[in-house]
Amino acid sequence: MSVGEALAAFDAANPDAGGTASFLGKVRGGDGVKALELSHYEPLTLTGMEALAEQAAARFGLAGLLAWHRVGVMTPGEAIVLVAAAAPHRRAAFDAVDMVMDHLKSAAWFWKRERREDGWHWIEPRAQDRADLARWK
Amino acid sequence: MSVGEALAAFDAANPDAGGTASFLGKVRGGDGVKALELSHYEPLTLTGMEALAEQAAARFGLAGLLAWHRVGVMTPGEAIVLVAAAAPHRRAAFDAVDMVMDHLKSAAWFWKRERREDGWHWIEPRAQDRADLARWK
Amino acid sequence: MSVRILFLGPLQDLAGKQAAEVAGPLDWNGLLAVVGNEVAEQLRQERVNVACKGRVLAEKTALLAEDGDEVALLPPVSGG
Amino acid sequence: MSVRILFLGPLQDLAGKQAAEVAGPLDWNGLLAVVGNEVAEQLRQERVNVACKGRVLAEKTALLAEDGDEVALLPPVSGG
Repeated sequence: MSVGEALAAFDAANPDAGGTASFLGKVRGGDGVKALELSHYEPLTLTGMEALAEQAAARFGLAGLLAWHRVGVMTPGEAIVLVAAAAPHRRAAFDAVDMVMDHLKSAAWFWKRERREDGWHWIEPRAQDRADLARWK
Repeated sequence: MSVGEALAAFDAANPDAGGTASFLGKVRGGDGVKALELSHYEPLTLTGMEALAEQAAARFGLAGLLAWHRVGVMTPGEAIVLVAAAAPHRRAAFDAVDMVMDHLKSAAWFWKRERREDGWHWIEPRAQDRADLARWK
Repeated sequence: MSVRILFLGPLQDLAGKQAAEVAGPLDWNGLLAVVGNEVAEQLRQERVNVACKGRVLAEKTALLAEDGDEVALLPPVSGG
Repeated sequence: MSVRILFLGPLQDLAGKQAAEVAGPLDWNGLLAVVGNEVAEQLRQERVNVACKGRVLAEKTALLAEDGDEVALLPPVSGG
């Protein structure tokens, strides 16, 4: 799926919202990273993302929310995650994207490992990610 | 210009950035608004936006910044403003978009009026917009 | 050749026009005298800026425009 | 028919496999006994969750899986 097409379609689907905020996360190159693999536990992931989307939509009065997360092996520059929120006001749209991203990083059933010269390394969750998540409790 | 194409092109132009945040502001329908007109003072607007973009890029260590603001008459659902920032990390990308939007609302040379049933009405700057701008001083 | 005065945003409505041409040189008092009472009252407020030759004046009362210059009267903005 | 145990994320490396099949019923102590010492040590940590039949258990030590059920061992996540 193309990121541009996804955002254009989302925009077209929400003509009446005053603003749309989005975040696109990509595999970073550098640091010797050759590839990134995202795995998940499917029976939990989709229902979890749907519940998260409904929670964000209710909390921020959204007209629409797009939450897209890839799994599999990706190379630097490729998109991993795309979140967009359409809302009457900018602050609500921003906060909704921020909240969904924080949950996708620390409260959704995804695991990430990266391949460097010497093989695959699992990415440990960071304390900062958990602190970010706590902002929404 | 298509919003989807602009974001796709921006994404392609910044393959190495870890994240891209964006905000798209559109003409809101409802409240009896039939149309919106944005005017500007061209000798100041472009140089002001270029300076703003450079300031945001330096402050947040951006890989790239897109700042697009329409002028003329627009109808509900049409895009007014599009800002995107590519950065190594999400927080920097979000803050850059937020800062540029706050400046475009309160510190760039644009004036907005809306047409309702009874004619055109100039939009007064809001105290909240000035407070938002002050966050970046 | 003359000084061109531009009325931006809501000042257009107060002035009843988008632009005016006056003979230079034009200083602050000259500007207040030619723009009409309503616009002059706005100009005296701190929140209204004046640009000359494409630059916003740090001290608008120091305006000194020559023939050929453009003077822009800039009320508070509302973009985005 | 048996209980299928899934090792997610880094637990795959500790287990040396992605999945295992064991005879049901399977309770918490049975799980600790069949997954190997390294995985068992992880399971005892609060930050590792257990799901059964597609639902995360509020109290993982109350696990009771029957033949045909899937038990997923969920280490701390790192998505986005």
